[in-house]
Order: sequence, then structure tokens, then C-alpha cells
Amino acid sequence: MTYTVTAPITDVLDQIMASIPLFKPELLLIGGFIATIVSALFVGKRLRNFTFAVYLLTILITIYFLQAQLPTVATGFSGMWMIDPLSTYARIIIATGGGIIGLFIQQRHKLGNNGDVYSILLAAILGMNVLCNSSNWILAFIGIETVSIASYVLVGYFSQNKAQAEAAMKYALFGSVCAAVMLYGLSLIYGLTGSLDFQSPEQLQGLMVAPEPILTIALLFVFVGIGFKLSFVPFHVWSPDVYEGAPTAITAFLSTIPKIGALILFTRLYTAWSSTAFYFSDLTTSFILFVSITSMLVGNLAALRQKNIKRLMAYSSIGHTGFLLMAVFAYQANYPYLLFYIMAYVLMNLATFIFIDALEERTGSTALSAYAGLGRKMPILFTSLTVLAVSLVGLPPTIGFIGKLLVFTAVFDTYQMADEGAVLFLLIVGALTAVISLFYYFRIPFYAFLKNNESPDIVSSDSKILVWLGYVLTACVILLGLFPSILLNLITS
Amino acid sequence: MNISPIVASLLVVVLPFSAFVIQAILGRRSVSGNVALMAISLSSILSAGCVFFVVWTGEATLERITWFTIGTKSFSVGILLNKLTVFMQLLVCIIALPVHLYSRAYMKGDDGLHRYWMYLSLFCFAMLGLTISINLLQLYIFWELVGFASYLLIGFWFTRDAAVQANKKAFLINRIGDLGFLIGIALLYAQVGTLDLVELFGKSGFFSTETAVHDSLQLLDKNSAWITCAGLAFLLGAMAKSAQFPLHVWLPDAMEGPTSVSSLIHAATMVAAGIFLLCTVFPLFNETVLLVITGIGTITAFSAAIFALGQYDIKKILAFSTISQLGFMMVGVGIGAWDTAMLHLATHAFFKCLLFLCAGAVIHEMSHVKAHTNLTFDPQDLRNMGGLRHYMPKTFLCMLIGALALSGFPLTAGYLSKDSIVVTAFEWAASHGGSYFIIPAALILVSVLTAFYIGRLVFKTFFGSFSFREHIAAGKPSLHEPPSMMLWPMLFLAACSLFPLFGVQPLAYQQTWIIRGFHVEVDYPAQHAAHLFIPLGLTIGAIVAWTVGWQWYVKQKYPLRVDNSWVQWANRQGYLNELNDTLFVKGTLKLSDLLYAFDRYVVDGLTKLVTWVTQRIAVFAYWVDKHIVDGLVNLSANTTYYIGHLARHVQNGQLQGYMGFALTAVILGILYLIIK
Amino acid sequence: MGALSILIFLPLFAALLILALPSSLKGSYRYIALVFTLAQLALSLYMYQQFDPTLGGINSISGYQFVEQIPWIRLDLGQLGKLEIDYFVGIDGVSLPLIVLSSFVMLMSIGASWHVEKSVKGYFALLMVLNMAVMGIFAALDFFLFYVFYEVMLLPLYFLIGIWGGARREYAAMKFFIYTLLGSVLMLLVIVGLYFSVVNPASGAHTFNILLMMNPSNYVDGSFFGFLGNYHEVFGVPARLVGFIVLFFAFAIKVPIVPLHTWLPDAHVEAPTPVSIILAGILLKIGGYGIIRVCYSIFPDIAADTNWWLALIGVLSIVYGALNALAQKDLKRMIAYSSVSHMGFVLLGIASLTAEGLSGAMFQMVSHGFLSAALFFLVGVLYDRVHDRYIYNFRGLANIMPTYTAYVAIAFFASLGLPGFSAFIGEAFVIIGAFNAEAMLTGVPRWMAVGGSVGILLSAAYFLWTLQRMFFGQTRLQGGEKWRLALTDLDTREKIVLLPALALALVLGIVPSLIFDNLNASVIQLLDTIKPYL
Amino acid sequence: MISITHFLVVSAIIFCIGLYAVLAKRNAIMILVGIELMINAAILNFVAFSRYDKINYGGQVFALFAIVLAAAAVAVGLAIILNVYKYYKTIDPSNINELRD
Repeated sequence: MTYTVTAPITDVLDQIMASIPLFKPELLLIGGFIATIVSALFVGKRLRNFTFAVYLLTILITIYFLQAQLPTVATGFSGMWMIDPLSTYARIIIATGGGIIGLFIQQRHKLGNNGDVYSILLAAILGMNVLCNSSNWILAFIGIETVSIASYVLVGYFSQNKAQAEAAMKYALFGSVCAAVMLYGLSLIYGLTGSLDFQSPEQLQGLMVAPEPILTIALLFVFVGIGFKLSFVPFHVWSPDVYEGAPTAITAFLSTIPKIGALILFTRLYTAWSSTAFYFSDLTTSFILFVSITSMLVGNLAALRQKNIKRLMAYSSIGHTGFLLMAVFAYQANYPYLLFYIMAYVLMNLATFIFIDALEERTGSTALSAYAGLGRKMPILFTSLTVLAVSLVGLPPTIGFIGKLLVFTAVFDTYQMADEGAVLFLLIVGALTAVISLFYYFRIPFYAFLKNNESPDIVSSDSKILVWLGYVLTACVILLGLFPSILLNLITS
Repeated sequence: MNISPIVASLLVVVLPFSAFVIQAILGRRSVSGNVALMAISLSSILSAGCVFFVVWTGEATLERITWFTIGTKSFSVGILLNKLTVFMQLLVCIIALPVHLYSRAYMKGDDGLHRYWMYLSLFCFAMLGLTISINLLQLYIFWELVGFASYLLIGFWFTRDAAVQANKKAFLINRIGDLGFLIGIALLYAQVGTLDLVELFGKSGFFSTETAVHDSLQLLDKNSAWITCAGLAFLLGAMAKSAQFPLHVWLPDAMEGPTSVSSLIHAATMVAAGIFLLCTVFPLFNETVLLVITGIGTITAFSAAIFALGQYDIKKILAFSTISQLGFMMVGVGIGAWDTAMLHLATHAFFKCLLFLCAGAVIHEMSHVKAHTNLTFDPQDLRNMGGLRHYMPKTFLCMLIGALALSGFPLTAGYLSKDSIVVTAFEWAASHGGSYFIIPAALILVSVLTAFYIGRLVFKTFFGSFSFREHIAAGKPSLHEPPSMMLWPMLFLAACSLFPLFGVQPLAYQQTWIIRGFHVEVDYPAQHAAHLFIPLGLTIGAIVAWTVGWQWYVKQKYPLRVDNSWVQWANRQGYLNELNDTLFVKGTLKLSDLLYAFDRYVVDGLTKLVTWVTQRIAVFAYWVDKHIVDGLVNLSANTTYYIGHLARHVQNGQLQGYMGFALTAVILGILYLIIK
Repeated sequence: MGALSILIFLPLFAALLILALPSSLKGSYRYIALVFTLAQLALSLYMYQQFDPTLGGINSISGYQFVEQIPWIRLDLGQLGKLEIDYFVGIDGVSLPLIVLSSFVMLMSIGASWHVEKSVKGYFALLMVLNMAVMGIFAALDFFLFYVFYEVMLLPLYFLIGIWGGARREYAAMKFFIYTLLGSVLMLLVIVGLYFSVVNPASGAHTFNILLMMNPSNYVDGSFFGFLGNYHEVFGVPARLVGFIVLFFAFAIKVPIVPLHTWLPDAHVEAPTPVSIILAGILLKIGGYGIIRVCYSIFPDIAADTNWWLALIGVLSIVYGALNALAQKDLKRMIAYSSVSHMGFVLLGIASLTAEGLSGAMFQMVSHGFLSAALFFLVGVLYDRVHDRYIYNFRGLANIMPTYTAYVAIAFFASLGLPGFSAFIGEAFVIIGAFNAEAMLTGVPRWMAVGGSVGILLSAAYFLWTLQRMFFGQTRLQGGEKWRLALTDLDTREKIVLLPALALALVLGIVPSLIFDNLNASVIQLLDTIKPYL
Repeated sequence: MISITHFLVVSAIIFCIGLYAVLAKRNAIMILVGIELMINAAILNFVAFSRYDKINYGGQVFALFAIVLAAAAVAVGLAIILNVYKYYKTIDPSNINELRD
């Protein structure tokens, strides 16, 4: 911590006051949170969409504040709160994604007064922001828990059948256990270092001198918590079930937003810890290598056999997590490709889930086989879905390809620096899993176009806006694939 | 006429081609064959008048243009006119012309006649082009086109399975030779860096002594391994085209084509192309290669003659005799006296073509008989013929001349050429001495056998009594001379098969203008005795053979006159004859059958075997491809798939199972990290 | 927008137009496709006519023609350096013939797909997109651009085979896709590696420019693929060798070589006729083109070391493919395997590293381009009539389909290397080059050349055998009288499609200089870049 | 004199008990209890360690936050378990396995 007890209390107050502006977006979110609760309680009965309007408004203003914050690099609240472009961009992505998810929910769950779901969403976003902006374990834990609890609620919120309830339970219990384990690990780390800021020199020194066995336990326990949020192997087990069970809108949420915050946190953690030449650095590095490789393998291989599109997407997102970890591994003080891949990932997943949901609405099923022969019925939708599949595999001319390319570039650079076999292996696995992923992603066009089903029974749907949104996102996927500079220059500027 | 030889020779080549194109366009509308006929006759006139006489008396000329450039090397096409080429070209024309005439009558009424003329013109184009090519690549192109045309003509009656089989066989075996040729070309190119005949061997070919050895060849050792390989490769090409043992198997089958075609392509011209090629690249050959050539020639000549003895199919006999005569020419080249080879090539072209045409006439008539008297018999089988000279005397006459020429009786062209080869071979052997005498000895034996089997053919066909006399006696005059359209070409060729065409002196082959035209220096001394004895021996041998044949096939064995003072002697003679009979004739025939069987089942069987084995290998390769190569691919795919299946075992839906799995993983990790 | 860009993107416009038009006008789609492809052919011919044969190209930008270079992606990646991707196209003697060939074959395939009924719109749109991708591949000089086109090409093919294909189309389509992708993802890694090893002397940034990658002086010393001070090893294998092998692997799958060829027969047998035409006519050439343009030009040193193995693979493919063709009972499969054999000549020629061999290989590519296209079209003719391709089910077709038989015979003899047709020039010069290799000391022994020439013999064998089995003899048909009626002779459209191809085969066989003249400079230049390392 | 070690041992034991409950108990509520135990073990650690962190008592602060969050999590957990009971009429996790591969 950056100050001492000897400092007069007034300085502390001044400093806190000075830090308030840095906290503006989050304050706004808090305000929105309360506002939505209130509106859900009192206005929601009469004006169905009022809460949603408030929600959107909050999001928009937040985004505005955030982009105003872009250039700032500062720390506040005596070093607990830190702001840099990385976090700001991440938060913008989160907020935007949150907005889309909000729209998604609003479109799909019109019935009944479910205004307070928006407040929960806002809470989740808030938690995410906290994750992005802190290097302090307390805040990190608070953030994680906020996000988690919000997510539990979201999963359980609409539960109308066994599956959804079960999903909620599995998610909640598994999450809580992981959180508990992480907390225990944190306590150990605290004990070993006497510091709660993982970037602070005290903590690093503490870790350097710490006895290896205990340190091992501590680190792995901590990673458990993060692993649960990012759902990488071996903490991925919950995600297929939960993805399948949860309502599609919520699945879309789970597969994108919570990962971003956790990823940013992990990035900071990794960059802070892997910098030294001591045991814990080696441990962190080898851990991330191992996890990313296994995640890519397990995720893509397990997806081969899936018959349910949502499960399939769950495994695919596990694979993508592995790839994101690859990006984290190669992260060296320059974030463009990391952010770019995150954006690509969010974009692709949101669009995909929007279409999945639209199809679920029409066919009443999320089984791949239900798509048989629909390609001719809904050519545009399935063409877009195919484009998304191509992007998820990582083929040009889509944003997915650029993302992959950038990550490969970065990793290859590290390989060139430190001539390590493991890194090369990482690269090769990253490349080969793309081939494997082709198998299952192309099940979608395979069923839609190649399979023949003369009389597919489909009901017409009313949520047109959503599908159009999907088309727009798909267009972005291709556009940004052809001219990534638009986005990249934005990030790098 | 004042056309330059170059232009004229170009016209000679182009005319048949244009005929081919015209007929291809006209299609069924042109069945008369007038176009082809006109083209070939014009070619003949031009070739004789404006090319041959100019170049033969004057000196060689050439014309070439750059065809294309690869990298820095440029390949040229052009026309090379020297004695050899113009001679060959003229020969082709002179043979092709009568065959065209003959075909008009012979092929009349065949549906698909338009194709026949088309193919024939194509063949003439290719063959004529082959003769005057200046570049080995160009030569190769025409070489293969010739093979292609012959493929088409053999398979002319493509509904007959035998024909189709035959033409496939012919093309494939020729393809082997073509490969040899191609490899030879490639090797030569790799060693010397050019394929232009002039750059290789000098302007007027190798026979004008001053340019005999070309500088580009001087640079490299003629006896180097690669040059030997190249020579052998070229030999392989020649062997396939000229049906040399063991690649001769395609020629007998090729008789499935129309007889006129056989006479032109498979007797006179195309099969001679191999010899022509060898003469063209002659300077390339070193002692080794030459010896191989001689050996192969001898084996071919001998074996084919033996096979011919046992045949009953009239065309097969002629086919085998062709092979055997080609063997003679090979020997001629092999012993370095390629001029004798060319001489024999020329004379053989005439009389063998004649023989085929006559055979064609006979078959033609026989099948008429077959058509009229609804009998079923093979119109080509000797055993069904006999006594035909009463019905078709002119044909008989021509056939007789041809046969005499083939068996090398004096006053015929065959006498000159055959003697030239045998005598030179003898001289060659004399200079090398020792076991080399096998060669001339074999040749002499072969020529006796030749005389015998051709005599047999003549006797069996034209003497004795006709098998189906009673049917014809029934009044239908269905057996008569062929139409004049067929007769005239035969007579013409018969005339050409006599000595005057080649030299004023009927007995001295040195005096023939061909030999004097390309005078070759052979590096061994002349044996004047040989020039006397060998011809004599040959003639006597031939006569003996014919008499035996006469005895056997005409007189139906020895009519004994009891009231004759010669009886005892005759008896003894008879005993001798018995002896002779048992020993030689029967023996020879047995041997013939035996060897023919060998040829059928071993040599030809070998090709069949090769085909079979290749197919088996192919099937095996496909099996490997399907089950192993592709199998591996699918296996890896399935393995991946299965691993994916394994990865799902964790997902059993048990929450605590999940937790257990995750935490166990962590614990294991911790343990590993602590222990290691 | 230069002529080349127009050539590349013309089909894209066509695709968009087709997509824009309502399905009520579906009759017009094929005409649109036809018109655009014709325009494309005209344009490519114009380029051919404008082409200056004296310029070499290969590794000198000045040697390229119709060059267009526009900055596409510029990006500062911190200490990863600047990312520099251009839209950079141009053609030299190597790409010119292939571009003309492609536009020609495309025209053929449009002609072949005249009677497509099943979802016409998507069909022609995909065909046009494929067309664009192919053109792009042959024109691209920036590795990134090249890769983009390379991958974009896959998708239309997947659907063209998968939707309009035969019985086991899904299997074939996926197999094809996986095979190619397997090659290309690894290629991507090498591309990245090259990107880091090469610096654009002008801007000092890393670059994807292929031409800059060909110049050793642009390599960073000690970089992964660097020429100098390169200590990098992958599993004990020198990095540059690995890079070469990976790239070769990627393109070899396309060629295809034994044993990476098994996607080809399946793809061909299942694909509809027009797609088979494109597959055999264009896609296989991409492999050979890639080996020349990328592997040999960027890794000349490795090329000089490894050509013995490449030649061996080539010979293997020749013989193995021919043997397999001999064993086939399905006509289309036979021709597919014959492609394997014929493309083996390409590899052998390239590996011989002689002017004759290289030119022969290029010539063989072009000639095989439209000959195989014609062959597949001919198979399609038969298949359209009776929906059967089993060789033994047909006999004596010559009696009932004389014209068809004539065309088949010409095509067969042309592709078995009868002089006067293009295939002969190609194969003959590959063989000559291979023989010459020993004299040129490029390390390809002569027995390989002999082995290759055996392939010529075998090809004659299977073609003639098929001819004899299917077309000659007395007419006997599996389907009896029904077939006899169904088997009508060629109609005008089919003749129109076939004639140009066969005519071209003939013309090129007689006037090879049409191709060689534009080729020589490039071939010589390529050899000069490789010579120092021999 | 009770040293830090004792605290650690105790907390470790509690953690293991919690872990056991989480893994072994056939009742969702018991799992929640187990989670609570594990969290409390951690909290105990924090408090114990913060004794050596005289400057700003981070551990104690953390402990407070942890307690709050744990309470919230448990509340949500209970609600969800109730919801599950509504559908399954059981809260034995081993019977709740509709979602599986």
C-alpha cells in the first residue's frame, strides 16, 4: 500500500475525493442498479419496458464515461483501483456486451414482470469492472463473488423446468466451492506475503522466499477460483451442463462476459507473477501452458461428439478459452491482439447464440439434427451461421482468423525469444485444434444444407429485431475480418 | 520442274495430310478414296521428279526453322534431304501408290470406308514426314504418329474383338519401343545437348565420308557407358517397330487388319522404319551395340523363319517371313554394312508388298467362294486352297515372282539384296574370325528355310486340286481373277521385284545403284571367293528347297515308275527320301511346331504374363491405397473421434463427481509439483 | 483498379448480382455467370497478349507485370514491430499461363453446369466466389493475401461437393476440407515465422511480402528462418528445412502426391461434373504453382538440398497413380487416379531443377488442366445419360455413339501423350529434364527418369484398355435397350464445350512456344536463384 | 501459549471437513454447509495472519468482506436448492443429473 499510518487523515480524505472521478462509471452502474430495482418494484407493473429503458440508459452513459476515460492511466483509492486503456477497453466491451444481452433477454422473455433481471445484470457488470480494475485480492475476490452470485441468480431466474433448476444448482454449488477454495488459497498467500496486492513488491518478495510446498498449494488454490470463472480444464466440467440447461440468453451471457473480467485479472496476475526467475514464476508459466494446451485439446475433442448445439458451444468456448490463455501467455505489455481476440470471441459467440436462440424459438429444439434441411427454408440465417462457424474455426476472411493470426504472431515471437519446445507445442496444438474444430462447427451447415429433410416443422417467430442484430454482428465479423485495421487502430491509438 | 527439293518434299508430306483433313471433314461423303489417291500419286510424282533425282545426283540440302525455345536451348524442326532420306521417301511413295489403287477394289463396299481412307492418308503423312525429319524429336513425333495410324488401321474392324485386342497389343508393344526411343533421345540430349541430326551427324548424313564423324560427337567418348545406353535405347525403339525378337509378337496379330494395310504398313514401310532409324543414328553405335544388333537380327531371322514353316494361315506365314527378313536387315546394320540393309529394305518392300497383295487377292476370291457356296471355312487357311492357278493365273504369276524374289533366285531383286547381306556378313565374320561364322551360317540356313516355306505356300495355294471344286463346278463362276484395279498394282510390283529396277547386272549386287549411291567403307577386306560361292550356294539351297517342297506338296510324294531303270536307284533315293523325310522334313516341321508353340506360349505368353502381372500389381496397389493409405487416414480420424468420446466420460451429470474431478486434478497437480 | 484486380473481382460482382436477383429470374443466373466468365477470359487473353516475355519476375518486383500494390493493413504491435500487409498482386511467366487456363476451365465448367436444377442461385454464386478465389491465389504476391484466397477457396468447394455431389458427398467434402485445412493451418505458422524473419528494407517493418521473403538480404540475422546465423532447430531439425517441409506438405496435398492423395478420388467421384472439372483443371495446379512460387522461391537453399526426395515422390506418384488407375472399375475414379499420375510428372519436372524439367512441368500443368477437364466432362456426358460409370457395364459404345467415341479417343490419346498433343510436350520434356538433371548436377539420378517414363507406358495401358473395354467390340450394355435409347450422341452444347479444349490441346502440342516463350525468362530466373545452393 | 501454527492446523482441519462434506454428503444443504466451513477456515486464516500485518489489517478487512459474500452466496444457494426441490422432489445431487453427456 502506498501510504503510511503517519499520514494525516485529511490527506486520506483528499486522496479518496480525488479518486472518485476514476470510479465514475462504476458509481453510475451502482446508481443504475438501484434505479432498476426501484423501477422494477414500482413502475414495472405499468410500464413493461421501463426498467429495460433505464438499463439501456445506464449502459449507454457508462460507455460514454468509459470512452471519456480512455486515455487515462491512473491509480486511486490508495492504489487499490487502477485504470489503464486495457481495463477501460475491456470494460467498454463488457458494457456493450451487457447491452446486447439485455436486449436479448428483453426480446426473449417478455412475459411477466422480470425487471429486476436487469439490476442483476448491472450487478454482474459492476463486478466485472471491479475485476478489470484491481490488482488487490480483496477487490478481486469481491468482484469474482459479485459476478458469480449474479450469474447464479441469472441462471436460476427464469427456471421453468427441471433442467434449468438443475443447471442453476450445479453452477451455484460448484462456483461456491471453487470460491471457497480460492479464498483459502488467498489466505495462505496473505500469510506468506503479508500483502494483498499481487503487483506489490512485498507480495512478490514474499512469494520468492516462501517455502515451495505451501506456495504450490496456495497458487493452485487461487487458480481454482479463476479457473472456474474462465472454465478452463480441469474446472470446465460445469460449463456444458450449465450452458445446456440455462436459457439461451443467459448462456450467451455466461459464455462471454464473465470470462472477460476474469481474463483481464488473470492477465494482470500472470504478467505480475511470471516476470521473476523464481519458483512461483515457473509454476505460473508452466501452469498456463499446461492449462491452455489441455483446454484446447479437451474442449475441441469433446465437442466432436456433441449433438446439442448449446453443449457444443460450451465445449467450443472451452477450446477458445484455451486459445485466450495462449494470448495471455504471450501478453507482453501490449494488449491489442488480446483485446482483439476477446472482441472477436464476444462478437462471434453473441451472434451465434442469437441465431441458436432464434432457431430454438422456431424449431423448439437445440439439437443439431433439428436443423436438417432448414438451409433452404432460411438461407440467410444459415449462411450467417455458416460464416460464424467459419470465423469460430478461424478461417479467413473473418475476424476469427485475424484474431488467431495475431495470437499466433505474438506466441511465435515469444517462441523466437525463448526457444522453448513447449511453446512450439502450444503453437502446433493451437493450429491442429483448429482443424479438429472444423469437424463440429461444420456440423451446423452440414445439417442445414447437406442433409435433406423435406418437411421441417417450423413456427414463425416475432423477435425480428434480435435476428437483425445477429445479421449486423455477422456483417461485422466479415467486415472486421477484411479490414481489421478499423478496430486495431482504434485500440492501438 | 523448277520447284526446290525442299518445297517439293514439303509438299510430298503435306499432300496426304491435307487429304486426311479433307476426308475427315467430308466424313461419310468421301468413300471413293479419290482424294487420298490423288494426294499420294501427286506425292509420288513430286518425290520422284523434284526430290529424289535432284538430291541423289546432287548433294544434300536442308531447311530448318526454330520450333520453340526452352530456357536457352532452342529446338528446331525442318527438312533434311540427303540420299538416305529421299530414297526412303520415294520408296514409301512408290509402295503406297499401288496399295491405294489396290484398296479401291479390295475394300469396296465396306461401311466405314471413309475412315479407311482417312487413316491411310494419315499414315502416309506420318511415314513420309518421318523420312525427312531433321530433328530427332520431330522424328519421334512422326514415329509415334505412324504407330497411332497403324493402331487405327489394325483396329479398323473395331467390332471384332481379335482386331481390338491386336491393335491394343500392337500399340502397347510399340509404346515400349517408343519409350526406348524417348530415353535414347533424352540421354543423347543430356550428353550432347542437341537433337538436330545435322548438328549431330553432319549435313549430308553419315555416309559422305568427310563428315562421317561430327565434332560434337568427337568431344565425347563414343564408347562411354551412357552413349552405349543411348544406342541400346534406340535399338529398343527399332526392335519394337521392326518387330524384332522378342518384341515381334505384335506383328502376327496385326494381320487382323485389312490385307492391303498389312501389305503397306506391316510389310513394306512402317516396320522398315526401325531399320531406317538405326541407319540414321548409325554413327552413334559402338562395337558393343553393333554386336547386339547383329545378334538380335540373327535370332529374329532364324526364329521367325522356323515359325513360318508350321503356319497354315497364309497371312501369318507372310508376317513371319517379314519378321525374318527384317532380321536380315538388322544384321546388315549390325555388321556395319547398312547399305546392304537399305538395299534389302527396298527390294523386300516390293516383293513382300506384292506377296501380300496376291495373298489379299486370293483371300478376296476365297471369301467370295465362301459367300456364294454357303460354306463355313477360313478363307485364309492354306488347307482350303489349292489348284488356284487354273482359276487365277495372273495372280499365280505375280505370286510366283514374289516368292522367287523372296527365296532369292537369280534375276530377281531378292537375289541381289539377300546375297549382299549374306556375303558381307561372311566377310565380316571372316575378319573377326572364330565363332562369328555362326552369323553367316545361320543366315544361309535361314534363306534355305525361307525358300522352303514360301515354296510350300505357293504350291499349297496354286497347285494340287481345289478343295471345293465340286461346289464351283456347280456352275457359279465365283472363282476368277481379281478385278483389274487389283491386278495392275500387283503386276507393277511384280515388275519392280525383278533385277532391272536395281541394276543392269543381274548377279552383282555391288553394281546396283543403291549400293553405289551410298558407298559405305566397311573396315574389313572383301572376300572375292565369297562373292562367287555364297550366291551359288544360296541359289542351290533355294532350288533344293523348292524341289523338296514340290515333291511334297504338289506331287503328293514320289510317283514311282516301276518300268524304269532308275527304280532301284529311285528306291534307294526313296530310302534316302524316307531318311530325309524322317530326319529333316518331319524333324523340321516338329521343330517348327515346337518353336512356334514356344513363341506362342513363352514369348507371347511372356507379354501376356507381364500384362497379367501388371494388372495384379495394379489391383494390389489399389488394395493398398484403399485399405492402408486411406485406411490410415480414416483410422486417425476415428481415433481423434474416440478420444473425444473418452473426454466425455467425466460429464456424467454428477455434481459431486465434477467437484471430485476438479479437486482431484488439483491435488494431483500439487502432489506432482511437491514431489518432483 | 487495374486489369488484374478487375480480373479477380469480376466474378465477385457476378456472385453479388446473382444473389441480388430474385429467384423468379433463376433462368438468367447461368447467363450472368457465362457472360462474366467470358469477359474474364477475354481480359486474361488481353493480358496474355500484352505480356512482355522478356521480364523474368520470380523474385524481382520489376519483373512482374500488371502489378498493383495498395497498403491494406498497417498496424503497430508494440515490440512485435509493425504489421505490414499489402493488397499486392502481379503476374509473371509462371502465373500467366495458369491464370489464362483458370479462366478457360471456369468457362468449361459453366458450360458443364448448364442443366443444374438444384438451388441454382447458390450454385452459381458459389461457383463465382470460387472463381474469384482461384484467380486471387494465382495473382497474389503478399503471403497474407495469398493465404486468405487460399482458404476462401475451400468453402465454396465444400458446399459445391457437399450439396450438389453424389451419394457419399458429405464424407468426400469433409475429407477434402480437412485435408487441405490440415496443410494450411501449419502453413499459417510458417507464414508467421517468415513474417518475423523478414524485414522490409524500405520501411524497416516486418512484412508478408513474398518477394521480399525471396531475398536473403532481407532476413534478420539469427531470426527463425534467417539465412545467416540461424541456430534455430525444431526437434533437432533445422528451422528452414522444417519451414520448407511444412509448406511443401501444404501444397503437396493439393498436387496431390502419394500418399496424401486419398482425398482426390473420393472428391472426384462424389463431386458433380463441373466441380470435378474445376478440381482437376485448376485446384491441382495450385499445388504445383505453390511449390514453384513459394517453396522453391523462398527456400532455394532447401530446394537444392531436397530435390532428390521430391523427385522420388514424383516418380512414386507417377507409377503408383498409374497402377491404381489400371485397377479401377469406375471410369471417373480411373481418371482421378490418372490425374495423380500426371501430376507426378509436374513434381518430377520441378524437382529436376533443369530448364527443360521446369518448363515441362509448367506445360504439363496447363495441358493436364484442360485435358483432365475434358476427360471429366466426357465422363459426365455418359453419367448424365444413364447415371452409371462402371466400366464393365458398357461395351461397343462406338457403334451407338460414334462422335462421342471419337472425342473420347482423342482425349484419351492426347492425355496418354500422343505427339501432336500438349501432354506429349509436357511429359517428354519432364523426362528429358530429369535425364538432363544428372548432366546439370542437380542430384536427380537417371533411374528416376526411367521410372517416370514407365508411367507413360502405363498410362497408355489403362487408357487403351478402357477404350477397348468400353467402346470397341459388339455393343453390350448393362441397362439393355433402355440404355441404348438413353445413350444419344453428343449434342451441340457438349460439342461446344469440348471442342475448344481438345483444339487447344492440339494447338499447344504443335505450337508449344505459345507457352514456353512467356515462361523462359521466369524459369531461367528461378534456376538462377537456386543454382548458387546446388 | 497458542501459536500461529495452531490456528493454521485448526483451519486446515476445518477446510478438510468442509471439503469432505462437499464431496461426500448426499444432500445439497450439507454441501452448502461444507462450503461455509471451507470459507470459515479461510477466514480464520486471514484473521490469524492479520495479526502480523500491523499496518493496515488487510486480513481482517478481507475476513469481513468474505463473511458478507459467503452469506450472500449461501442465501442464493438455498433459494436455488429450494427451486430444485420444487422440480425434483429431492435435493440429493446424485439424483439430479438430467444434464449430462
